[in-house]
Amino acid sequence: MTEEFEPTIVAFLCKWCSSAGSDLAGVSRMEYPPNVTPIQVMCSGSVSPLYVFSAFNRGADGVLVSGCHPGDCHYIKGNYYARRKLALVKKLLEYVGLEPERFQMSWVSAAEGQKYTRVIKDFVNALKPLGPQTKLRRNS
Amino acid sequence: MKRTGVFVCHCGLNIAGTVDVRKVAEDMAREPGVELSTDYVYMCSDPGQNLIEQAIKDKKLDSIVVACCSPNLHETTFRNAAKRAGLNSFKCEIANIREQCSWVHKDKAKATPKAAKLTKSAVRRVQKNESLEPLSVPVTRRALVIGGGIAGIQAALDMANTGFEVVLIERSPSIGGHMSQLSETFPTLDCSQCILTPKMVEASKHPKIKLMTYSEVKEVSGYVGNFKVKILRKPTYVDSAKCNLCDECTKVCPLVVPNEFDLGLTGRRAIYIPFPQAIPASYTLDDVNCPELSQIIACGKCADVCKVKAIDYDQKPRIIEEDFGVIVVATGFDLYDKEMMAEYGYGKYADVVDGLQFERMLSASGPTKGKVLRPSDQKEPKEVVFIQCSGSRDPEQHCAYCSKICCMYTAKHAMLYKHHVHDGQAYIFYIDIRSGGKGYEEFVQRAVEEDGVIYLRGKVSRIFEENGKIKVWGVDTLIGKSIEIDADLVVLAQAMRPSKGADELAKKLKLGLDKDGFLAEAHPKLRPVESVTAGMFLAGAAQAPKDIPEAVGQASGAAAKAIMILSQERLFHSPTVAKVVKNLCTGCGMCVAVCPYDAVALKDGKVEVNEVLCEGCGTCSATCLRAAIQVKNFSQHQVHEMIQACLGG
Amino acid sequence: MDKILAKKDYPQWLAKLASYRIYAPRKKDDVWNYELLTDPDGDRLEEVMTAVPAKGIVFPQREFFFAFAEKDDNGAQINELLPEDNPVVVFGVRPCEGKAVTLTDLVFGGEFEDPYYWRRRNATTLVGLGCAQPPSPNCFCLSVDGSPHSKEGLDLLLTDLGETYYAEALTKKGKKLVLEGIKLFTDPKPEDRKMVDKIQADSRKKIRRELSLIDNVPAKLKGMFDSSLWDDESMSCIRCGICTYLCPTCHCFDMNDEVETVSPLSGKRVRTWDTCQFPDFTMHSSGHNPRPDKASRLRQRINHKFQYFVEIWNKYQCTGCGRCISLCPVGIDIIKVVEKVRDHGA
Amino acid sequence: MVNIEDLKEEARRVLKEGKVKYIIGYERASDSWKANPVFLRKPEDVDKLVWDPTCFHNLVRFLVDEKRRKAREKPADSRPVGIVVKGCDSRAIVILLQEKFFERADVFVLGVSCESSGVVDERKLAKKTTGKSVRKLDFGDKQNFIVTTDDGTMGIAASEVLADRCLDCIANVPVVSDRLLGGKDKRTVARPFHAVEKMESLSQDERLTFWRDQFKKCVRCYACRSACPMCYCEECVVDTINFAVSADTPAEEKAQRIKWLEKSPVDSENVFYHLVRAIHLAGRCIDCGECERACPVNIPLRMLNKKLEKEAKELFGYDAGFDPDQPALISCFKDGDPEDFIR
Repeated sequence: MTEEFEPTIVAFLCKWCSSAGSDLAGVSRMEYPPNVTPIQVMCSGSVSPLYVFSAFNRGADGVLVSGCHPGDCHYIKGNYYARRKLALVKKLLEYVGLEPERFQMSWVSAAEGQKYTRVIKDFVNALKPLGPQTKLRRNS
Repeated sequence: MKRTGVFVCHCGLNIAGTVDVRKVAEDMAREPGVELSTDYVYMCSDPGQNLIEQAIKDKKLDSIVVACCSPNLHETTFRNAAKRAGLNSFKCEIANIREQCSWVHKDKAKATPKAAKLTKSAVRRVQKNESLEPLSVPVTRRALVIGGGIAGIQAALDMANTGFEVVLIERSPSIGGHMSQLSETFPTLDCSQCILTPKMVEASKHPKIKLMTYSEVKEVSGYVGNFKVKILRKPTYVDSAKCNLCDECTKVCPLVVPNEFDLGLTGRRAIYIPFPQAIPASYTLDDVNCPELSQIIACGKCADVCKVKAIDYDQKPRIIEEDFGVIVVATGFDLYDKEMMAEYGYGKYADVVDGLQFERMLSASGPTKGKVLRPSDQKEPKEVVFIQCSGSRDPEQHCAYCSKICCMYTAKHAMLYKHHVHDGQAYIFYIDIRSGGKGYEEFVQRAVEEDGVIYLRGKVSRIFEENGKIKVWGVDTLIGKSIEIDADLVVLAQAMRPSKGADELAKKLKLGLDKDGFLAEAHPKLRPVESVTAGMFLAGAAQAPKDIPEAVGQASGAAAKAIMILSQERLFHSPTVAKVVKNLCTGCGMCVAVCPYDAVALKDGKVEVNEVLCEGCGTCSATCLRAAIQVKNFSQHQVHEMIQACLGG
Repeated sequence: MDKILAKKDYPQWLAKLASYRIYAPRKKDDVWNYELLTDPDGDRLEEVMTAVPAKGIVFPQREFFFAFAEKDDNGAQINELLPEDNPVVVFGVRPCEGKAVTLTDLVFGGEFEDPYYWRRRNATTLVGLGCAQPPSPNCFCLSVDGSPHSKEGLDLLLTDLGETYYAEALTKKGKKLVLEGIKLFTDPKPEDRKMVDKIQADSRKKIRRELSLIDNVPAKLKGMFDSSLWDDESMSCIRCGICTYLCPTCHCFDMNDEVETVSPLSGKRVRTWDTCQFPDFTMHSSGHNPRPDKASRLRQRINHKFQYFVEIWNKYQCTGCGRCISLCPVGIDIIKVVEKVRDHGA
Repeated sequence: MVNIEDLKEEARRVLKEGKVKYIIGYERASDSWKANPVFLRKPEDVDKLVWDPTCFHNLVRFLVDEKRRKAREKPADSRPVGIVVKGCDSRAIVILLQEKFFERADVFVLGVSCESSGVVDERKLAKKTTGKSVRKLDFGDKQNFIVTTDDGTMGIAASEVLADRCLDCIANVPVVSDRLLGGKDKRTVARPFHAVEKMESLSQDERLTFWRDQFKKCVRCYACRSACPMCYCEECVVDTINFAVSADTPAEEKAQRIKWLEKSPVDSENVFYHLVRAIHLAGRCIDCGECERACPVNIPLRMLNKKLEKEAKELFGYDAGFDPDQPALISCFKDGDPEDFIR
């Protein structure tokens, strides 16, 4: 039987909630697939649309941006700005024909190791049937 | 060429168990600019740190990456190690290959490449890090405490007793807060005022504490260690220096309005002292109600009768500006609005009262001089129904949260009621009894056993008046039958809300609010008394419902945290702050708009960063259309490289 | 070798050219461009001016030079990536574009031969289609030593005689192409030739735009480097690359390493078109920019075409196709600019 | 319809009075039926001014150059620059004011109302006049243009040759001006986003194929960017070939330049460029359509910008280019912003 497709995912995790949440998942030894390589950012508000486009351009099969729940932002409102910017990014990507599943956003708090695990599992499962992302990737 | 060192930690088997650490180290050795790459069983151990320090010296490394546990744990450890070896501490980055890799994966074949990517990404980042020195700012060694309740008083005293100047501001005419309204306090039943007033006096007489009652915060600017606060001092129209408290003025004042202190159970004049033990003990003429000041009629009676000419209708509000290093916010609580509890006839029937009103009815200094007499006809109620969770734990209709203290004070109410009315009967409708706390459970038991309080588990379905009685219909879910009580008095354990106006204050202070409007702490577990804004601390019920000992404890905690700052000559602030690329900036001001700390401002056509205000969140850099503002050591260039690394490129 | 081809047989001729990659003008979203032909069936030639000139086929906007890869032993591996040289034929080439190719030949040939360019160039057969009607209202080939039926640079010239094409094979490549489908061709009758001559004569009259008496321009330009004329003429320029990217004679290029992976290092050295109209064109790493503003960039464009090129090759680097005029978003008109130079100080 | 003489008179007056540095307007291009931008410095130049359906350029673009030129001027002439703007163009001025690119006092705005008409789409007109070569195009009555070709003049239904942007226009009357010429009746458009909605109704694969084919055509001449008044960055973040370095740019700053994408006009890089361009215009594009008009290979760029305009409106109730005091789309938020896409 053929090797199952393993998507490569870049995840931008805010330091205070989502990255801490993923640490908690680790401390609690919750298992999830290794397809995601996280980049810790200070705040989801600091994730520029360019990061998302660039990740896809460099061959990511999926991109995740995760921050604090509304109201919980360590920087008071960064996640609200992220929500706005990235809503536009998502709409735009889908508009030009990228599968909606490929770009995801989530709120994961420092206490939600469980949720982080679920987010990753679901993301990986959603991407597997899609196969490699070729629409925005460089064909080097 | 860069000279980066990579140190991969086994963490015993915690990492090495699922990650081939040697392989990771070997891969990193091939990375451009990596001078040395090695692994060790416990990097955080002394030998481990020594290994790093030695390598930095021997190999003349200009940056290092430690691939180990979460940066939250050992980043400081390794940055200090780097520093000891003569490297700038910001030339050290952590790759989290434990919490984010080895602990969450099982398949070594897959976990190892991921660990390699994580480390590679850190290498790319650190190679573009600048050497930075912490920013240092002088500290104004004075504290502002907002709110003169028990929490505010306690925090003020603790800081003052440590030797720091404190300004304690309170928006009402007297300090004391809600605690001054209480009769006795659970579980010890000692008289509230008897334990509070000594503290009020101490605060008012304290050489280091400047009391500002009848005052409000108008505007706050600056940053930790250096806040500038504009304070509005409302006019009392009474010169307390001249006033001899003869009380003639209240006798002649023609106007009676509900007395806030007694929650409207009694009246007061337009010129008044809130309560006998009020501090400062001076009169306040409330300009909203005073006919003279509100210019309804020329009255002037109080001025005429005042022999010492203490009344001064021409007093004007004053705004003063003061400098502080820290701010403690203790704005307390209010009870859930009457209007909201219409279903319990609250506000409709005189004999449906809330907990605080009942406290006043029990209080020796209260409207009924300590006798329990119901408001409608001043008769002694024989059947009293207490309803817990009135507005609490009801996400659909009211507040989702538990107000925490109601179980206890309701038990106290019932108990005290019995002590006043021996032949009376107290019923308590409850959902659960939450009596966690020293001596609390025993206290509740005592109410049941010694005072025959009847606890009914269930909610009240209907309350209405019928020939002089308050009919209470409910269900006892334990025995599963409906219950009707002809009560003389109903006491609602109203939910606790953040005090009115706390939200505007939060805006002025740039504090976060939680979903219920209470002030948000920096971390729910690890930083419960710090706010999200550096240099501002939280005390008392402003942060969440809590009882007196908790409030006092938190106040002392906040004070201690504040003292940590006040006790220093200078403060150090992380230098990983935003920085402007001048010749790309067009001065559109979009970053200015998004900065939560007002750290960026426009100056002749370009933006400038106030580094001490900046917390380095980077939202500005993602908002800027031209990458003209970047966070030091987290530039878009670095992220760009990290993205590539994470994708194996 | 002159021949006649019935228009209806044109598709069959294409069909015979299986060994070639065939390009011809195609219309997409109201824009004509040379496209690779997949299905010649029922195909017909259009007398049109494409947006992107045929130069892109011999001098692509992006081409590889070599691939580089870091080896485990820290050595590097370099593979030259020469373009394929399987034969290519381009149909419907405007005579002015044929002429343009003779100019790029000069640049990429001579003392240093550009192997990448010549591999494609030698493999390419250009089949021109004479202009009975000027394909653009801004055609002015006559003014720059060209003509609507110029044979320069073409391997084969077709002239539309209504039902048939009059085919003149001008080079070996051209002959070869005819021979591939020789059965489809007949020999021309004398009147065919006459008709061709008439069409060609008439077509010259139909050209509307003219840039006359410019012999003095190269000399004039020498003295006008600092003239304020450049400021005035460039006021409305928006600094896009249309006039140069889409010019059949512009040939400036840029070289970049397209890095695919940083470690181990791998990627390709690529050549892409570049244009003097972009702010960074020949900018120095010091930050010094020899052409800091759009005035100096317009000057560069005109000087290159009407002074420098003339000085070196004694030809104008302009074939009068009019693309830069028609496609300029703000209507900057090279004819007007050069006339102003011509009349400057007169 | 705007009476050109009124426009000329106004222009002549302000030039005479020396009120303005110069005036940016439209003139008839010699040897072409189209209008070109013109820069009028002397009162007598004013006779060149024209106003017809070929005045499609958004002249606000030139205020960007003006700012750069002004920076080099010494002594700087601080007088305002006069400029002729259509409704759509005027919204560009609003955006530049919102972004503090210049002050209101730096421009003297001569607003011209398109009333119920607008500017022509050359390609549409070409189809209507095949074989004939157009000499001149004028506004006729409300519904018609008058086109003059070699073989005489004829009326032509405006609706058939109007640029799409004009058919979707929501600002036929300038929203900011010092002098406003022409009718002030605002036009309403039933479905300004019909084209986008049509695109949205396609399947994801159809959309992909559509845009891939479009971006394939891109030659990266950057005409779309160059024609856009909002694309005034000293250095475009996606344009790795354009370093806004000066002699005093520090080395580490040069080193911070990121090569987000390659210069090569290949699919992945072209789509990257157009995505970033679109996202950077979110809440800023005012649909003057110049990007699309300038494109030599006819990529329907409006369809990208319009999509984000639609989302801004539907998701955040945001309209660009009407209020210079409102915050930029992405530098503000509402607590209730939609987050149904967030897990």
